[in-house]
Amino acid sequence: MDSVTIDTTKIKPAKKKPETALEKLNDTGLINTLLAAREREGMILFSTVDQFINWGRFSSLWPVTSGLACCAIEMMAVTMAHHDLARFGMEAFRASPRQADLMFVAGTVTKRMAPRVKQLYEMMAEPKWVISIGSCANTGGPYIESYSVLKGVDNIIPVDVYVPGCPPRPEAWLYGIIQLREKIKSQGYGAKWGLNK
Amino acid sequence: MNAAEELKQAMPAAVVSTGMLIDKPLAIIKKEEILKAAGKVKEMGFDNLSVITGIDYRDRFEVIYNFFSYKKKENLVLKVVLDHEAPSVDSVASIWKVADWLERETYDLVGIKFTGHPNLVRILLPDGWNGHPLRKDYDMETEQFVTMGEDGEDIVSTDGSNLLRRR
Amino acid sequence: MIANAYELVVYILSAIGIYDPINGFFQNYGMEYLLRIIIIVVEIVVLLVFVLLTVMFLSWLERKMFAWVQSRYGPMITGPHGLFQPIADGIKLVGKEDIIPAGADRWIFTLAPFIIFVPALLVFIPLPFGDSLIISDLRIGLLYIIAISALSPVSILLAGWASNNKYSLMGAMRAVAQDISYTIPLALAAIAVVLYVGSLSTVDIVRAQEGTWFDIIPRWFIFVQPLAFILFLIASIAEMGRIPFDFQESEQELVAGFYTEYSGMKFAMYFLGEYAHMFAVSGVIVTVFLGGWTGPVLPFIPVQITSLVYFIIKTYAVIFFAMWLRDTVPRMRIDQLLNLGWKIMIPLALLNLLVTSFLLTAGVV
Amino acid sequence: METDELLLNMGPVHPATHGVLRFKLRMDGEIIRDCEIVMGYLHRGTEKLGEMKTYLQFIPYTDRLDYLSAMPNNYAYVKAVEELADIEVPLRAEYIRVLTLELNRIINHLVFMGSLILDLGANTAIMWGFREREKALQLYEMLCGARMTFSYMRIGGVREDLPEGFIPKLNDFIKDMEKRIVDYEQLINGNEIFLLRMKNIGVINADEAINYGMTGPSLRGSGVNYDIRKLEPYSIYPDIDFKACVRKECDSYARYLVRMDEMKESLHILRQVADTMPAGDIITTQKYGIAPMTGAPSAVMTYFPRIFTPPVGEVYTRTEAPKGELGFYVVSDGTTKPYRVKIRSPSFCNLVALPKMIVGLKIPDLIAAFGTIDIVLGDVDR
Repeated sequence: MDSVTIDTTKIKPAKKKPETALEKLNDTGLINTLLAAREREGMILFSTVDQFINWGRFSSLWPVTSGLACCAIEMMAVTMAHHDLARFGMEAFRASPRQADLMFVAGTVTKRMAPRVKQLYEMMAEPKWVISIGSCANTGGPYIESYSVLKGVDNIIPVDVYVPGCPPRPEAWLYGIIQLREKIKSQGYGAKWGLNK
Repeated sequence: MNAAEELKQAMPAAVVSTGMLIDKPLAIIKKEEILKAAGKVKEMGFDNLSVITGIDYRDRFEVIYNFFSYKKKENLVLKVVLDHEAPSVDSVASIWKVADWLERETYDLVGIKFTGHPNLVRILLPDGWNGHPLRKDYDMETEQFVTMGEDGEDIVSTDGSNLLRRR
Repeated sequence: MIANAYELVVYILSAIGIYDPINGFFQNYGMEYLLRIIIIVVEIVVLLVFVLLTVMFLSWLERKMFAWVQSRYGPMITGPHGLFQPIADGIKLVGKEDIIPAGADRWIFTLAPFIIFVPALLVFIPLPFGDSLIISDLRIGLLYIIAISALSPVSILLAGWASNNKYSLMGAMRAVAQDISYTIPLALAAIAVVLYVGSLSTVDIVRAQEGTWFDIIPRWFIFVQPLAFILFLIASIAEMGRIPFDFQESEQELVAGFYTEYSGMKFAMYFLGEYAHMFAVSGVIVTVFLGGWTGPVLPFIPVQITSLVYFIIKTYAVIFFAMWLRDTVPRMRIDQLLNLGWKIMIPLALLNLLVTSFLLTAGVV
Repeated sequence: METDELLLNMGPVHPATHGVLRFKLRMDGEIIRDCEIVMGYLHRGTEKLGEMKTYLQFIPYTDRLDYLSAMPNNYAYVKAVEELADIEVPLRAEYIRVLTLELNRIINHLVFMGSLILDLGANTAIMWGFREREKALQLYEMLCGARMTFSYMRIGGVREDLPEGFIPKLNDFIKDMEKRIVDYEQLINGNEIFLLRMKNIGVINADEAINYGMTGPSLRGSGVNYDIRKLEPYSIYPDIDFKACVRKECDSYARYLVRMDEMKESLHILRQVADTMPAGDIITTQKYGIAPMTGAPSAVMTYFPRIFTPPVGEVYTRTEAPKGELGFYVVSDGTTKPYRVKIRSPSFCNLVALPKMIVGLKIPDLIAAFGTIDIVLGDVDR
């Protein structure tokens, strides 16, 4: 019986390694998103702008430094050398919520902490996203019977991605982050502003 | 002769009985004498107050003090029995600084009043929380919510409409 | 002799034979000054683009270096080795909501980022990027640079005051205390060099460092004035506001210091201003102590190009040092820093000045 | 000129409070005049849950008290229940327990070192600390499959036996770690700025420290030669050669050094345990067990009843957790659930002394002194 540990730094997409400069550029996803937009929407200019803005947004998700409980230690582990959140450009943890785009609700949200979490969310500048990490933040988890624990952070703030686990392994965090990136890709802010009608 | 019996010899009026708590000497102290007994315990060399525990036995409360002596490397447990109606006992915070918080915690969760405590307010739960959770008759059904006031103070109510999201 | 970039442009245009026709065209309408203005505006735009690109590259380099020191990869996914990361950050920051907190002084809050961003760019005017690659060779170039850099605490104080946030205010107070106590040793250390050269002009200072001793040691002022160099370097890092002297931000103490309340584009301006300042200060260190653009002259390549390359290499070496420092050492305490500034660095700088002027008067050097 | 005191609120969301603690500071400029600590933002009602769960079900909750060192929490709880029910633990189980406890001590101190130095503004040491932590966590994953919340201890023993190849991997880790500790010391101990920030900051002398209820490495940094593993030896500690690490300087730097020394001592213990690991059962077959079924993969279920009723009584046990004295006061009324579980958490009691340490100093000193008493909010608020 041996342990199974996954070195996430070695996980690569199955496709072949980009070699030429063009392939490397292609690999960034920028051109793909632009081309996909072109195929889907024809030559609508604003749609492409939309995709471009979304590319900027999902490539530069700065999380706010707010750990609540056990999961916060795994948040540290994710940012550290072994799992290295910086590959996504996300190592720029901002201590001030004003400059952050993403909030990890990492840990148990108690009744006493709930208004603070809500205020922290409200202090963040739009556009903003929330990832609920761990069973406690998702539903209350092991503490669901407790008198002082909020049963799910989605009771107070909207949540984009839920990551289960107690606490979730760093690989699960990375998967949650990738899911959020996918979600942002499909969001149409141009549509929201009424640009690409 | 263990420390509990030593204490009984020194203060026969204060100690109700002595015994053992598994391997630690135990002395049951009269409620009124706890401050004096604690002073004596400190004189005997028990410089570390490990923990203060409050237990709700439905018909009575017990407050338990665990002491340890770094000099003599001995344990001692003191126990005080309180009535269930209005449990209150003298504070030992003047002797051990750590008792300040331990007593506040016991007050917060079990609801035992420590007379003479410098600042007996809730420590873990917000001010205004209804009931003491570690009592056996604590109402687990009513959900209480906390909202934040202007200066960051906690406001407790059973109405969570300000906090919860409308869905 | 070409003195500055304007003359260089004129020289190039004349060399390929189109300056006279263009000039004649403007002269017909009696508007020679218009050509002059156009050339200068183009120069400035080129400089601006260059500085902004450098700043973006620096922010990428900083994150990458940070990662290398910590045995990580750093940004990898956005572009080849994460090279497009600053672009993505820029796009995102432009698209962020611009929050002005309740209780903030709206006008000053909006004004403050500009006040830090504009001086950070103004510093580049008398900075010689290479032989004749200078916007304007001011006769008081060094004084101008020190004076303009000293404007940044004004912006920081305004930002900290206007934010209506205690952390911002404390960060601003620290920044002002720090800047005042470090501009003095900075200036004193520079004066020693100025005494030696006899001119405040940055070009003169670089020209004084041309040539070598014994055909091997370059005549850089780092060898003439080692103490002044060390003082200048420490004071510069304090001016840049970087670890170990980053009290204005000091994330673990004051959340984000004076720009705690800033979001979106205004935050981006502080962000860019910080890196532009870092580039400028490193450029000044190179100009004053590391020989500026000087270096071995290569055949067949115009001296303007080689000198630019030398300047950039030296500047990046200084920036590399500052980044390396950031990755390695902890932050000092504000009072320890002020002690260092007032009780050690200023007396040492004065002593250095005394010895230098004595030696100069005695004619030893 | 009129001056006024500044009321500064740090937390509950602040980068340097290690979670959700809140300081209310009365400041005179940069100087702290008064410090009030507000806690409870992570109060999850663990003690009440203890009364609602069976003895075995409560073990996972102990993981989440001090989530940096879950194993000592597990151990302190099962030790209390074992003392209450008078259960004899097999020798191999005790060895495995001590092995996991000491490994966890190393992990805890690595995170302590990293986050302390991160709080002081240097960013690299935490990466180094977490690099080695990751290696230690891989050992734990071999053992029980979890990274942080292990729930590995069982009443009367441990959950799983050591997997094949565990001891060689542990030996590799020990060898590697010995070199790394030297690296850390080279990176940190000689750094002039680090010394400036740590020396003579947060001074508390031995008598005061005892009176304020400090325990563990924080107390040993004040020159009190005490270690529960030595004073009231439990498990197999009497048979093991190690020393309590004590420093006399009473300041932040001493508290930091004590923990660095403890890492070395823990490695020393680990080596002894790994060399002398006996064979035998991993969970008791004594009183509550039924006949042992060797080779069964889910051995616990067969060895030890899920519903377990200790005799009526009460017990207080204390163990030396990485952060200090961790005690459990368990009261049994003869049913399947504890009547009362009281947790004496080291972080809570160590925090009492913080205002005493930092009044008159500055905010950066608060951060440094706070970092060196090494608290975890799950342990403070429970």
